[in-house]
Amino acid sequence: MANSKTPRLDELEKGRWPSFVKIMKRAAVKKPAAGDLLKQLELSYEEKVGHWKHGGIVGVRGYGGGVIGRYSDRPDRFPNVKEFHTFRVNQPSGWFYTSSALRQLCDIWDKYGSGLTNFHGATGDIILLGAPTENLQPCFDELSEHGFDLGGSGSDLRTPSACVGPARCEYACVDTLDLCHTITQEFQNELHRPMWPYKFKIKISGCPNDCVASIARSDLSVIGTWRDSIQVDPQAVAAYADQGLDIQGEICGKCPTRALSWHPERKELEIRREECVRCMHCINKMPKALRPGRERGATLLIGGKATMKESAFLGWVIVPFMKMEPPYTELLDLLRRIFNWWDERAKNRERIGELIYRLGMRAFLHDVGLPPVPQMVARPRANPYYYWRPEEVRSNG
Amino acid sequence: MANSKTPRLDELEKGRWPSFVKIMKRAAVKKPAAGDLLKQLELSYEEKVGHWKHGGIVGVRGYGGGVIGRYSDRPDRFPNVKEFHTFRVNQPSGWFYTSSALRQLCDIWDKYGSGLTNFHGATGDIILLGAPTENLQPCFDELSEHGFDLGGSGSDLRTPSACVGPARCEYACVDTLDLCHTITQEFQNELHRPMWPYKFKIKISGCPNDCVASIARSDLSVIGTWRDSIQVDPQAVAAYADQGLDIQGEICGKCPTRALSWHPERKELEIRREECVRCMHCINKMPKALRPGRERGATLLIGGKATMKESAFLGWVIVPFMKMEPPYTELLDLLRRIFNWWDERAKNRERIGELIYRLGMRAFLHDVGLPPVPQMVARPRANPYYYWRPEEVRSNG
Amino acid sequence: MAKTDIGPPDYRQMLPPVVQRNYGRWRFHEIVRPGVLRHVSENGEELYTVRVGSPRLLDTDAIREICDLADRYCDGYLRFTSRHNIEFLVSDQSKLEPLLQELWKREWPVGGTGNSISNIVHTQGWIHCHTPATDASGIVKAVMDDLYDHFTHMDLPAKLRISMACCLNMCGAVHCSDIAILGIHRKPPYVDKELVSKICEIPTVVAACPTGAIRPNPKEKTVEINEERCMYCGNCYTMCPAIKIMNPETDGVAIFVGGKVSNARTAPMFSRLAIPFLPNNPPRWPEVVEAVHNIVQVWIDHAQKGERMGEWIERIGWERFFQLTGIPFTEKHIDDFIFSVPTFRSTTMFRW
Amino acid sequence: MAKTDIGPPDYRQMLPPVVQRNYGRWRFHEIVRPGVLRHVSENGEELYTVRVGSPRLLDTDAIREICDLADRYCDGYLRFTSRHNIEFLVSDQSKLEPLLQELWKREWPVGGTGNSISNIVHTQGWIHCHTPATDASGIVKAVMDDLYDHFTHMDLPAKLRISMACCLNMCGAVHCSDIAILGIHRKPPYVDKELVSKICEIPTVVAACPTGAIRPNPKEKTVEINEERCMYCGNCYTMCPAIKIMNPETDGVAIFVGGKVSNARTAPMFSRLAIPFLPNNPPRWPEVVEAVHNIVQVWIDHAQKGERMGEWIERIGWERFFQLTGIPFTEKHIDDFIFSVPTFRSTTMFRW
Ligand code: SRM
Ligand code: SRM
Ligand code: SRM
Ligand code: SRM
Ligand code: SF4
Ligand code: SF4
Ligand code: SF4
Ligand code: SF4
Ligand code: SF4
Ligand code: SF4
Ligand code: SF4
Ligand code: SF4
Repeated sequence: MANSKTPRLDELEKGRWPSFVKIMKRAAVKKPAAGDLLKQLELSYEEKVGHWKHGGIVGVRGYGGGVIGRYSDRPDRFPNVKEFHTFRVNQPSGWFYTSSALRQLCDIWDKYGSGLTNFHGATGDIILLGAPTENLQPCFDELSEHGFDLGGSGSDLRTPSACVGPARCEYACVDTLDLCHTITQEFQNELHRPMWPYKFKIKISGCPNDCVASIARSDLSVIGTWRDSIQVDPQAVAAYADQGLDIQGEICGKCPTRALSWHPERKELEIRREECVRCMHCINKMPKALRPGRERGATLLIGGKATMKESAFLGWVIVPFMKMEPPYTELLDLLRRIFNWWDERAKNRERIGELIYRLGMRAFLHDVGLPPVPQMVARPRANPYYYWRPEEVRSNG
Repeated sequence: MANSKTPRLDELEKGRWPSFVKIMKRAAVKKPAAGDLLKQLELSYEEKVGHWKHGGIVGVRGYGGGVIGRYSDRPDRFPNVKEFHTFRVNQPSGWFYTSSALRQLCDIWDKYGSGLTNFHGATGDIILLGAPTENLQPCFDELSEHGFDLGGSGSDLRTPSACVGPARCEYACVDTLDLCHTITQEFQNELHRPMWPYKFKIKISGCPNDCVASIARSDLSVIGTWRDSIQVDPQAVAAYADQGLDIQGEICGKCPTRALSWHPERKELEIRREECVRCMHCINKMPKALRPGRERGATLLIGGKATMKESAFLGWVIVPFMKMEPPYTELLDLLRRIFNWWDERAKNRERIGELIYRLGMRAFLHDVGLPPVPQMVARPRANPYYYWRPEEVRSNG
Repeated sequence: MAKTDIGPPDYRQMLPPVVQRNYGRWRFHEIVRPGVLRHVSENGEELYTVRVGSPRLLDTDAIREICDLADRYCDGYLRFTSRHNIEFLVSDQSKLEPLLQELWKREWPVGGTGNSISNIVHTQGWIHCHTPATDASGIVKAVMDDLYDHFTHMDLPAKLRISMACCLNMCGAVHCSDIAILGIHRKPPYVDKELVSKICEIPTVVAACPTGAIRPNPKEKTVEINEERCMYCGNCYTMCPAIKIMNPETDGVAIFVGGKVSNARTAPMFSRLAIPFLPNNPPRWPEVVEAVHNIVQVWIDHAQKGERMGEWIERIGWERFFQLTGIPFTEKHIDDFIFSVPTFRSTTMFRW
Repeated sequence: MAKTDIGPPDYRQMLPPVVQRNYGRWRFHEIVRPGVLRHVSENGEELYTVRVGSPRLLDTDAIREICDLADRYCDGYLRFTSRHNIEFLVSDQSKLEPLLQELWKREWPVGGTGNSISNIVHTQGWIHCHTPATDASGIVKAVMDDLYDHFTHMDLPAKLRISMACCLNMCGAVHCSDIAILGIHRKPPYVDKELVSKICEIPTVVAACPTGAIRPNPKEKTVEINEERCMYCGNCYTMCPAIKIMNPETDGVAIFVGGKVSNARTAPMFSRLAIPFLPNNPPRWPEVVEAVHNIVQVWIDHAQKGERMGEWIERIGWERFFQLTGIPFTEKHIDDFIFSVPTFRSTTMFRW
């Protein structure tokens, strides 16, 4: 250890959680780039500062996005990471893989890159971490040949992602995987060729549990829901009670709208459909007894994003309910109108949420043709500063 | 009726609620100004538009405020309200009167004005409604002679007001009337001579029921509260239960923090002091059994105001607890610091709440010397945009 | 010359002896009947308060009338409330019933306590102000005539506080009332350009606009209004009489609901837009009366015991409020001012 | 030339046969043990999922290793989760135990289901980004080592979701996590004036600043930063490499708490500032580990069953949260950005 070139990082080989340092060291044995990355990281740990230069523009032919350019600021010491660009490779919906597909990726990446990856990036892509400029095009060519394509980066549509949905979840109210795939295929051009004011993200969750955090991380969030009553299997309810579940306390007592009543004598759970706000709580706690209703679709929310620059936003309901069945024409059309509306009006680097904040929800709804409904607001405005279209004032006057 | 000159207003003589039209008509018999006011109002009812000109500057010697100038825009038709200025006469704390004081006011007002009044204006003043310019000074002289003085108007301290408090309310945690009187006397200059960026209002409620709506209507709101436990008379609690009050449902069930437990077997009400947020609910419902604690004082809130121009604000806690005992030095000193801070920084017509919004609560607290405490916020900031004073960064760095 | 800065009369001179003796020593109260409170002090003394509805606009005769009553039944003491009602302070129980009788004869309404509607806090309107979009006294009279029985009977789910302001300045606690009646303009003001250049300070006018709708026109020394941004608040008019905002054709009334001020049970809340516009229809504003009546009735029919308007709405959800009242939801209800974002629905939880 | 715009591989090719047969027909699930889910379909078929903690940064050997496991126990199928864990999809129950054995031998942690902490969603840090204020992988490793037992045991009051982002861009759902670890700068950036004039678009840089701290200096074709207004977000640096924000002396970490994303029981919530600053102390950031540990432990000790961090804090009040955790409350905790007002306490209701 005394002789280690990475005494600081070595500390991170200890402990029970899998060590990224061990992984990097293993990769370094095979790949000089991985080795230099490790050493540069050690330098960062020593100096407490990053050693990457401000990203440059690199890419593959025909695309404007999908590759993040990266250069070391100490190419003198770490020549093998002088250029260390990453690919964003579009994951299959739901992050399902066959081992053969993954091995294929590994083979390609061993050939052209550092051998290091992120499974996955925070947006959902496969991140292939670190290749020199000259390898970008051949690497992409080979990826493409084996059926992989790049995801988004820069001012374009970002790689959509979706929860596991109907593939393995009994709660899914929409076919998240199919929808994600359809949207991705439909907007390949928007995904690959940045020509918008800024990024645009779409994420799809099959139910209000929102297992891809779509409401927080996507400009357009699709969340499965239903319109009729929760389906109840009374015998299974009784069985939960028999097993000692405190239905009154843990289920009814935590229903946000007190839509549930428990009748212990009859072992019956009563659901007041019109009070249920489909929060999933009771279903989550009694999956064998309760299921979402039969009339299924999705709620659409707009504007979710991180903090830069006018605060983080959580998505805002713009369509309380939309049926979600192939070919998803209504949704795709709406998406196109939304893209256009934003594209025509936004300032440089203005997310759609910020644009709506600036121009007003009224303008957005009107222009994209969505009717205002109370489900869009937690509560109506408290101020009296609202606009009258000239034609309205004439007619009421 | 066919011949009535005020056919529209006559409709408002009907119905069971006392009619301001009847009152105006009675006044009109004695006072031509009241008569013209009635007629001008009828014209407004006909045309659906006001007939007062934009206020002018009128007043009494030595003061800048206390009189609202008002001129008819139809002096041709209503010569007696050509000039129709109002006095804002400072009410006694809590709006208590002897009949002799009121009769004195009536005598003076019959002499100089229209005979019409508002008991009271929305800020709390006695409003003497309508006098010609030439009568202003003599009327004021006589008011002053009989112990009355004017309230605020324009960019000055506005007439403070207070709930009935200890004079007739068992909930009062501070002496609202004395405090209101003290503040009013202390800041006579600020009240009478507008020299600030805008108005500043102070209102005082004896407890969180806030019967003068201070949190909504005053730049500085003083609301009585306590720090120890609610005082309980166990026998009186039991008596309420015996009389059939549903203590579990109506009291404990509506306590916002579930600080109360009802033990029906023992007829005992348990209060978890540290959970109680002093909302008054249980006390309101059981005034014979519960009372505010003994360690009393007030919470101070800043920034309350109506909607113009950056939204209405409800006051924000700046001092969770301050003892309120004569001579109220701590409060008066703080008020002075607040006035100065605002006066030095505010733009024209910028209320203190707006200034704090613009410069940040941090700046306000720091400059007036109040320590930040979590009671000031409903929740901490969600964004990461916070300031580091250079000296802090040096020491932590 | 008159003395200045003497301040208001000392309240202590105005307090009835029973109050002076028991100042700060009240022990509890009860509502004996609608409009009548009985406060009992530590040493057992009693004070009866009789609350009387007032139109607030009083002539000296009316004041003398209540002074007479105070002399006769209250040793000459009385007070007014923060909502402009009159309170007779009766220290001698035997005088209570006669006072009530006399008030009844004189048609002064007694009530406003407990779970009732109290007086409508209101403003000047066409009686004395220069910026109103409607009258105040007339609407108040018409609405109180309609809700009269809820003033004299404590038959509501909880207190009901209605306020009325005749323009967006909102003189009163309109922004935090169970129901707020608000005069509104709906057309951008007309700029008398020549006059502006003569009598107005351009920078002040520009700064007055909450929505940044006013651009200076330095060449002609006047201002221009961006009609797409103007929200008709009238603040520019306050700063500059040459900018006319009143418009008899298009002015009218909006209704906001669900505000409260007290900290009891729930934190204070703002009133929120329910009905964007009702026409100015003097003398009795039937549309306004009907709209308020409807909201009150739906609240009575659906609220739980003890639930203020806003508490009820927050429990059932605004979407349900619009459904139950039959009030249409429009783009105007969706906030687009500074603090809009926190009012948006950032959850999939809602009712159909 | 390579084909473009082919899009990602069709997910249908990647689904194990048991999923293909039961797609959309899952009936219920249960957590067999920490890290192991059992989903049962309408026709009774079962699928076992084994969730394995991943450092996310994987080399091709690691991927091949899990491919081997998938081949051996899952007919060659596997998936990753939205929090970057690995999920082995076991359709043959008899292979479950052997897989778990092998994972245990190979020191892959199994867990992250139910009331446990799952993987820490995180970002690039010093490994690949140009703007970080701290590293990501190192902190994540150190914190997960500390909380390891909460990953493998479902012993928490509710799910615990920690996220980490190395700068204010917040790549990830840091703004809505139970605990968020955030790299922050604390000094206004240094402007290399000459360079700015050469390589940056001034208007874009000026527009990038959330707080309006950047003034153009047209004379020298550069910009100036108002140090009183700068909140060190680094957005100007994103637009212009000549404005240096990284500072080894003063960069560090902040902790936000109480966010959530799901709509279960309560609406999604933002994470909120708990600890304004902790030093960058690589390689194991003991201050950060300790701070997170403390918050988690206080939550465990005080929350009710089923209460997420934010739900617990909202129930007990933030003032109590600061008290219980011993975290000092400072002026920094009080919002002063755009939507500050709704975060202020507009009620007298609070705990001492
Ligand atoms: C790789 C990734 C982090 C990771 O380690 O996983 C990433 C990395 C970067 N993000 Fe991000 N973001 C990544 C997901 C996110 C997310 C999460 C998400 O998409 O769900 C967010 C928050 C959600 C959102 O979009 O608001 C996110 C919010 C940002 C922002 C702030 C945007 C805002 O409006 O607030 C920036 C700044 C910018 O766009 O200039 C940014 C910028 C960047 C840049 C391009 C740096 C920059 O300033 O130009 C980073 C490149 C790092 C590098 O060298 O590789 N990144 N970024 C994620 C993309 C991987 C993928 O494609 O799967
Ligand atoms: C008389 C009175 C209404 C009434 O009928 O009771 C009143 C009348 C006027 N108010 Fe007011 N305000 C009156 C209490 C209020 C209140 C309530 C309060 O004080 O508790 C408010 C809301 C609280 C607040 O201050 O925010 C109030 C908020 C305004 C505003 C908006 C201020 C804001 O920051 O949003 C203005 C506009 C202005 O200042 O130019 C205003 C302006 C005015 C002016 C002076 C009109 C103007 O634009 O210059 C009105 C003169 C009417 C007249 O001709 O007599 N008045 N005004 C009230 C004062 C009587 C008194 O002294 O007792
Ligand atoms: C006389 C007056 C104070 C004054 O100095 O003038 C007053 C007096 C009392 N108030 Fe009040 N309140 C008075 C205005 C208010 C206001 C202000 C307003 O309406 O503009 C409020 C805030 C209203 C709001 O939240 O919007 C107010 C909120 C309360 C509450 C809390 C009600 C609630 O549950 O939200 C109580 C407690 C209760 O009634 O149980 C209360 C209780 C009381 C008690 C019971 C206090 C006591 O023990 O004496 C008094 C008799 C109440 C009654 O009428 O039943 N008082 N009270 C005011 C009478 C106005 C009127 O003529 O109707
Ligand atoms: C596999 C995964 C979806 C995917 O496509 O990858 C998934 C799968 C399941 N989620 Fe999830 N959730 C997954 C990420 C999420 C996220 C997103 C995140 O953490 O970034 C959330 C939102 C978190 C938040 O609110 O901050 C999420 C909030 C939930 C909830 C609501 C929890 C709550 O009470 O707030 C449930 C319901 C429950 O657990 O009772 C749920 C339930 C489930 C169920 C039980 C659904 C089912 O019946 O199959 C799955 C197993 C849960 C478990 O781990 O115990 N899932 N789930 C994700 C696993 C991530 C991981 O590796 O840990
Ligand atoms: S979001 Fe709903 S449907 Fe999707 S995985 Fe989570 S629980 Fe299942
Ligand atoms: S889904 Fe949520 S809101 Fe609906 S009944 Fe169940 S717990 Fe209540
Ligand atoms: S605010 Fe409190 S002390 Fe004052 S009158 Fe109302 S209930 Fe009594
Ligand atoms: S005063 Fe309010 S918070 Fe305190 S115990 Fe009573 S009901 Fe609960
Ligand atoms: S609300 Fe407007 S119109 Fe009415 S009195 Fe106040 S300022 Fe005048
Ligand atoms: S009326 Fe109000 S919004 Fe319209 S221009 Fe004037 S100040 Fe601006
Ligand atoms: S959070 Fe910041 S430093 Fe980290 S990857 Fe994202 S942009 Fe880069
Ligand atoms: S770091 Fe952020 S706040 Fe500071 S000058 Fe740059 S953009 Fe503005």
